[in-house]
Amino acid sequence: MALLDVKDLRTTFRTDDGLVKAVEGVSFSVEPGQTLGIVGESGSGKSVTCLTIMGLNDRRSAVTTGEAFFKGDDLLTMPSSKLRSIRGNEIAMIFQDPMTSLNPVHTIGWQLVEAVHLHQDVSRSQARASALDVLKAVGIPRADQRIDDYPHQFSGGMRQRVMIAMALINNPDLLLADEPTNALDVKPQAQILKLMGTLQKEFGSAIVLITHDLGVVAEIADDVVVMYGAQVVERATVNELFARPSMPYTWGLLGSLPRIDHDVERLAQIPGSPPSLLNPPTGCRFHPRCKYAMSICQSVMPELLAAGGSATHLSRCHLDQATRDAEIKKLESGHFAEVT
Amino acid sequence: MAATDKTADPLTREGVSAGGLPPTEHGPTVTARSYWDLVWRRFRRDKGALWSLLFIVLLILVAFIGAPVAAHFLGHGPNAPHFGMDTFTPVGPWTYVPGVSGKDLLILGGDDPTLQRDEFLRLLYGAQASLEVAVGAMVISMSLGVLLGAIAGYFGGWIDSIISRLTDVVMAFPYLLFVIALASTVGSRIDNITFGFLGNGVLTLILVIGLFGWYYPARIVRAQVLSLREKEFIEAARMVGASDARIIRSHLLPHLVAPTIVYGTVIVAQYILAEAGLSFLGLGIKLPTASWGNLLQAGATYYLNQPLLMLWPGLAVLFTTLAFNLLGDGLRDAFDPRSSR
Amino acid sequence: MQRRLWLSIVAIAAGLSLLVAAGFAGAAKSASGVAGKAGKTGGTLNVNLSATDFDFLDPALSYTSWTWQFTYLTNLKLLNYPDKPRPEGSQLVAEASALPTVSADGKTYTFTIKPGFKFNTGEVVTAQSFADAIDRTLNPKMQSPGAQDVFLGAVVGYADMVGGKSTHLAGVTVKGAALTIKLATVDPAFLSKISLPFFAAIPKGLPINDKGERTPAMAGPYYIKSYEVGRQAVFEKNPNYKGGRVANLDRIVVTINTDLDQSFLQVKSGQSDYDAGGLPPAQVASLAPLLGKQFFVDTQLEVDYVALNTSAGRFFSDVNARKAANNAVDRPAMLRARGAFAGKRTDQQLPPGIAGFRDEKIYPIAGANVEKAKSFWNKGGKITIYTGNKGAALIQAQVLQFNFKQIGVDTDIKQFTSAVLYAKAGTKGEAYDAALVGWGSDYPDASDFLDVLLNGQNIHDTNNNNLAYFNVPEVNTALNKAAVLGGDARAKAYGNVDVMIAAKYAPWVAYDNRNERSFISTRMDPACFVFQPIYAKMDLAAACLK
Amino acid sequence: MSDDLLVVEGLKKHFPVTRGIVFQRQVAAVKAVDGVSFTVKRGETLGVVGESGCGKSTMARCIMRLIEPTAGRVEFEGREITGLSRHDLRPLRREMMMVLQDPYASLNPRKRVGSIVGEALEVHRLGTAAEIKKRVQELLDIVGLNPEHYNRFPHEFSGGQRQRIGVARALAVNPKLIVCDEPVSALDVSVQAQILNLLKDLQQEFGLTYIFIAHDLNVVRHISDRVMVMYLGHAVELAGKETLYHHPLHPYTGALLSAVPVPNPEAARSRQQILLEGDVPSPINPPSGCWFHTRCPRHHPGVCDVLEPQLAARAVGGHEVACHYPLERWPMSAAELAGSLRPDAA
Amino acid sequence: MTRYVIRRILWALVLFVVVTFVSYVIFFLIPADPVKLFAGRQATAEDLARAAHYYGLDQPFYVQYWKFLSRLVANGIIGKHAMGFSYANRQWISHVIKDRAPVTASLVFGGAVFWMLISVPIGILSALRPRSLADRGATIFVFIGISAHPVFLALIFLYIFGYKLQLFPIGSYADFFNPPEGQPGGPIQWAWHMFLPWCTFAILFAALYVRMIRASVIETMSEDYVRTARAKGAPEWIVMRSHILRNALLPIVTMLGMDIALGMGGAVFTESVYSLPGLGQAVVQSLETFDLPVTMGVVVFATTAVLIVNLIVDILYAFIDPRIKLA
Repeated sequence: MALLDVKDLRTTFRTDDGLVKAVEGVSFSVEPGQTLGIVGESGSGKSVTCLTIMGLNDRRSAVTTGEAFFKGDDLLTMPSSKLRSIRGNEIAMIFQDPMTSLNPVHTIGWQLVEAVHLHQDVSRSQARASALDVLKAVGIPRADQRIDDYPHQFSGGMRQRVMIAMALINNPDLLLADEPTNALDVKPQAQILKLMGTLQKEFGSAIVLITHDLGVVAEIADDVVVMYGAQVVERATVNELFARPSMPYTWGLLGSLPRIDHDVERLAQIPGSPPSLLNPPTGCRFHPRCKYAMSICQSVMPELLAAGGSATHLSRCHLDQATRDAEIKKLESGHFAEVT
Repeated sequence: MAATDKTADPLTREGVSAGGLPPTEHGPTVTARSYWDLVWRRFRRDKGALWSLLFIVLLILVAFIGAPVAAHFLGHGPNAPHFGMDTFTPVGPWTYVPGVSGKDLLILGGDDPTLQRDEFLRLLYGAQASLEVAVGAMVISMSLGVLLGAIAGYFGGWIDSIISRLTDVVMAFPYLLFVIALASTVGSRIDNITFGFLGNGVLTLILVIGLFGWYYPARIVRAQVLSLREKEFIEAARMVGASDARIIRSHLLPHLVAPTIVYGTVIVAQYILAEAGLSFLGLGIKLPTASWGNLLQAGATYYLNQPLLMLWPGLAVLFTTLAFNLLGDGLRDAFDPRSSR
Repeated sequence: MQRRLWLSIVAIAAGLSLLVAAGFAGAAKSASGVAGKAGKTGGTLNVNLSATDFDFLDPALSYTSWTWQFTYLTNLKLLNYPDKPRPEGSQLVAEASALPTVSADGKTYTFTIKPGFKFNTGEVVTAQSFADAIDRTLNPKMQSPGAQDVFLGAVVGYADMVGGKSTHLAGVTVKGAALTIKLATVDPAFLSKISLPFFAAIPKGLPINDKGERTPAMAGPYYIKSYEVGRQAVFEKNPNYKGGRVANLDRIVVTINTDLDQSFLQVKSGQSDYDAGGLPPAQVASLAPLLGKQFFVDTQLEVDYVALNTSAGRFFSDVNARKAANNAVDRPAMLRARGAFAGKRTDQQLPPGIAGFRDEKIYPIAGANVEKAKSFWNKGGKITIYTGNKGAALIQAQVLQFNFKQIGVDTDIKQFTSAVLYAKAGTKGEAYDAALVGWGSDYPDASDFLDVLLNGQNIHDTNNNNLAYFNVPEVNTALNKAAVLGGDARAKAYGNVDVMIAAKYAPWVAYDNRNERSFISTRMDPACFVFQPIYAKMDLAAACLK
Repeated sequence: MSDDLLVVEGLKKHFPVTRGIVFQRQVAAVKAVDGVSFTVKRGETLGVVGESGCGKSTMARCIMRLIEPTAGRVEFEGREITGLSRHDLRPLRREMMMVLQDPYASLNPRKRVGSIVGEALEVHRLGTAAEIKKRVQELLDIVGLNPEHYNRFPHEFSGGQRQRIGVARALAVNPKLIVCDEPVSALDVSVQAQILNLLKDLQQEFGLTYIFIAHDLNVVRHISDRVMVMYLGHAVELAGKETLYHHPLHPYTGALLSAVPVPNPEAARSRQQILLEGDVPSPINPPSGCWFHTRCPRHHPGVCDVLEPQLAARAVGGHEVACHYPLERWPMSAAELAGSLRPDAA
Repeated sequence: MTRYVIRRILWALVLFVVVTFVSYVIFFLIPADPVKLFAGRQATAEDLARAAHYYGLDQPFYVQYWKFLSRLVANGIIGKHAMGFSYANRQWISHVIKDRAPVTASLVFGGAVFWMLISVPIGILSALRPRSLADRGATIFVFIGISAHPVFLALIFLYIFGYKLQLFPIGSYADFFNPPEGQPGGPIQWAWHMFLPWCTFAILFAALYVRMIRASVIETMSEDYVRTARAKGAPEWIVMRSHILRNALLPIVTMLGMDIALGMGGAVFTESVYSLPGLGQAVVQSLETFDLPVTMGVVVFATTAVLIVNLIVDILYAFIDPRIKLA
């Protein structure tokens, strides 16, 4: 049984300008101990998906439907007290910006101990001891001294380590990481990713990693979900995705990345800008920017269907298989960039 | 106050959050909605602010046009006494009293047992003095504040140090002492300077309140300019070779318009209260000119036997201040949609 | 606040208005046993003192009318005004001393101190007690207003004393029970002056310093039990007092700095018995039905006037303009601004109670006479009026503005706080044409009105009391002549000058003599109500409960 | 005409740290840029990489004279510009332009696109209003925007479009040098490629010279001809991009390269990283000797913490590096990596 | 920290000297003469000159100011003779302050407690339910509160609750400690007498504070660390208590310090309408009678109090907000 099974998740926000459908029919599942990467540009709905699962959207403006089973219980319908006992305990979350995600007026020790006390009935000193352990585990130097420091006394990378420590302190089964490295420089980013990988092995947690960086996905994910315009447009194992990406948006994403490992004269570029969720395009969400767009694309929304003969590889595109294969071939030959 | 402190630049942030309007890369040419269009659209949504604006416009009309018209129809002026009433209480509302030519109607009664002037007319004319003081002082403190704040914020260094320290001193200063001193020295010399349209003592109050009220706008503008100065578009302007003067004129000042208008409105409200307070202490508008403050003072004398007399000017002050505050609030929201509400 | 300030302005502005009646040196009468009406004795009177505080309870320093109402209870003087209404109440009688003997040249006064007077501490009052009081008041270390030249300036050795060259006034000698005072020049008003509270008996060794004593031992019918500045003072009967003055109440508790309106309501409901701070002007009219029962109206020796600046070059340097003003001003309206029962209209400088006053009906006091005024002045013009910034002064300034407008004269009103008003108007050359002011004398003599306020020879550069800057040789001469006269001749001479000034020169628009309006609770016995005309207040020594 | 468009020598920028009650006095300095020298040739792109806070943006602003350098000289077309007065600098402002990082903050929200792009033309009085309008429309067309949109406000555009406006602004007066300060780091991946392509196209079309600042090594590699690596206000390595990316000499460059995420699962997972200890030291109080020695895996006590290394050519092709013990080979062997802990840390 | 405090104190001293000096100059600009208060109103020129000389009032203002400062320093600012004595009743200013400061302090601090009691719950409630009925009610309260003149409010309160309903005294003060014999006093009387003044004084500030607290809480609620706390599984009340309020009320603390200081100025009106014998009343009366030492005494006291309160707030703030470094 999957650890987390999300089915047809939909989240709509009421705003002054109208309804924003931030997540539309997203489904995926995460197996224990596995890492799922969710990739997409800003505004593609990846963060909202995560917050929806955690029940952290603003209740006044967000409407959610669908199901999100965690160990068989639907997180979306369970009473809030039960959800609270899962949050931070069985499911933990790491946020994008370590600068603002820690409470500036409490010491990190206080915040870690609070996390322990919320879910475990242990003494102060025990809680503090486990806080210290986990700080050491995430590689905070001189953890025994720094535990009484305030967040502003840490650098960005160190703060993100603290965030990870806080997420891991109750030994969660699932870790939702929302762009954990986005606000960091290259070096600390790599360190955090490595740390997450190491800790996953150590603690055995499953990870849902949200990112816009395909490099990060390639680095640590087992499965990948690509989101575009609030929808899942492609879902595959990491190897399948990078070896046989099967729809134009993914091609565009891969092609538009300048890469350290090979030279291209011109990058592939996806014309235009991501769609507005307030007033999304009809048919396929990607069609206004897609150079393969056909007339059907403008009117009919493609289904998320198996692609390339693999049951684990799904994509949302009207393109015929032949065209896809041709494109993938170009990609393999390293000339992918030039063609688009 | 806190809410007013952080008026950042609304549109840059708005652009981030809403992702702008739908992409218009190759759409047909449409007339762009300017900043002021957007402000006006948002402002229109705030009914309270709209009504307040209407109220203020009406008040100005009533004070400066309605008052003389009313005086004309009633046949007596706001300072015309009605002697010969054998009473030691101001007459009540809707009383006919002997006037120069026949009976005069006092719609809200008399203001004082001896003079029995028309409280209604004095209330209308009082609006003139109160608005003149409030608006005049606002103009002075805003201009000083914006100028000093902008200079301090833009140039920084020792100029900033001096202006900031000056601000500290003004803030720590016993304001009332200054008012009393000015009122009794310079005041008597300039009380009667009216430029042909101001009331007696209005100029003194404008100067006194205005010259001591600039520190707050100065602090706000300085903070604003400090943050603007760090904005990349200022750097971009410098990059293309724009001079300081050009940067201040075409990049800084337009951004200060919104906060200036908002604080200006709120400050008008505060200064209406200040006029009332100073006149209440006998330091404000000089007689016979009516102002809400001295009407309140006079009314307070009779609060046991003619309580209505303190109610009228009190309510006038309340409603006007309320209108300016609501307008300011509406404008703040219109300029900066992120602020509360 | 506004009412409180109004009150303090009246107090300070009208100066320290101890108003004085006809009583005057020559008129002192011998009357050994002085007693007021005998009422029920005993009990505690609760008095409020709204909107102000005593200045000092030390006799050497106190110089306000509301404090003198209370120090009248505690002071023992050589001669004193009895606890009686007019006319007896305004005539000096012997108190601690028998009536003095005066030398033929009128320069030496000998007082003989009666035995039996004691301070509340038990200390015996002697001639030295009075000599000490004079020395203490005049000592520069005391900085007392009682040291003003106008009071004891005529006594031998005054200059050395105030100049700090001696600590004892040379003209004062004590021999046994005899106290002799030698004057350098004749001063017919000397007995009034020596009867000022500044020269009341003080105990031996009372410290001399300019801060004064808070609760000095006193030899009058009452003494100061306690005084907490700004809060409360308690006066109790002096157990050692064996003199002839009445002292019905056991105790008088004064609550200080109360609110005028609240205090009024308290007296109405009997929570308090009397407000020595006055009445809210707006409320006085409602007391008319209680007149004679709880509410009493008595004339003060005071004059309110509009000083017309006669300085050369000013608008009112023209006597016709001044006469026009006197005809144009609506005196009833001026008076009405002070509330009901506020005073009596007048057109002359001297108040009716002063010896020598005679009512000549020179100008219309029943209202403005615009036609007559215009017959004096129809050239229009523009004047500047100085007035206070609180209370009645504001209304009156506008009445004046209206009245002057009726004869075609435009008016600028300038309002000042009281200290500034008197300082500015008192500076020679200040650019104003009229000032709304008032005056009550320190001692009951016409000279304390006419010489102080209208003798052109007293004009200085600053701090003038002659706010009309009235300086006419004819008047100055007449005043100087009257000043050295005594008795009826003096009264007559001053009376004549008064009428001459008003009729011929009209330097003021005098418009009223104020009333003291007293409101007492139902606990108090109205039969005991005595208006002491010199102190111009209810006599608390004579007051009694029902 | 010399081949070098821009020569920078010993550029320093120290920001004073002040303290004081009424008036401020300096107590320390943030050594944001501390002696950087390099040249930029006509038509080439010099990439500058480094972590945030390494001084790369400050350096760019010093070159542009947007802030006054503390020391050092900058020569543009053989003419020293560091000492020029504001007046003398004005004509030079037409030759050097900048594309700024944040497309949201760098456009004045109260101004229409036309006046933003045309501001340089206006400032330098290049043409009448009509001519400026025409030029602006032309520029908008060049950067791929609808010329009719000159009348719109920045908030009506998406991030990528705004950055195009920023590019158009920089192009307006036909500059020779464009300094791009992280022009794509705030953009989405798909849009980032658009801007990078645009910049490349423009360079070809107009023969532009770029200084391209970024923290993303992939992007820098894509666009640059030569690359300079900065650390704590110093240039630690400067080389042609192939050389630098294939044979880094400085351990810091090596560490950066080893950390770059690669969108290739196999490569990414097999890659071996050089981990650095601790955080970047404070520029107020930088380490003695080599600025990197506190974190360097090859730190030799007694040398690195004493001697300040100079940026000097170490290999063929003008490959400059400031290191006492440069890397011998790349990628490093597993053994080297295993022993990569500092000798003194063991 | 010490360094910071010293720096602040030094600056406070500079400010102090500047403010008192300017006050002195201004006072001397007023065309009135205090000598008459000593010499008496009938004083001759010689009488006046003697008094002026005795008190040094014939010296130029800068000499007098220098003496004022020296005396202040020599006696210590709280010494009995430090600020001289009143010209009007020759009370030592230290006594005047001692008598009157408790009244103003009762008003200001009591008022501050009052307005916090009103504004914190209302502010939080309306932040929790923006645009709800309660929030709109609070908004109306806020706007009326900041728009009503304290004098007007005070008069209305007095008329309704004091005069018509007779629930509260119409304006007098009762001592908290040691009332004079026979006078009302003690905590209950004190609170009863101060109730209306507190209400009046508090309403203006309460209105502002409701607004600030609401804005601050709303802003804090959208902070990332609040989301972090929720993600940790913290129940709402803990989120509210240790994460939202703890942070949202931080800026309020600095405001509170500044406003208490400001309030001393605003107390003038409240004190005048309710006849409270406080410092505001003293300064207004002293200006009426040209009683310079009282004016200066109050100025000195108020300036000192303001500077001290601000210093304390700044230091306190550094303790409760770890981000602030006092360097």
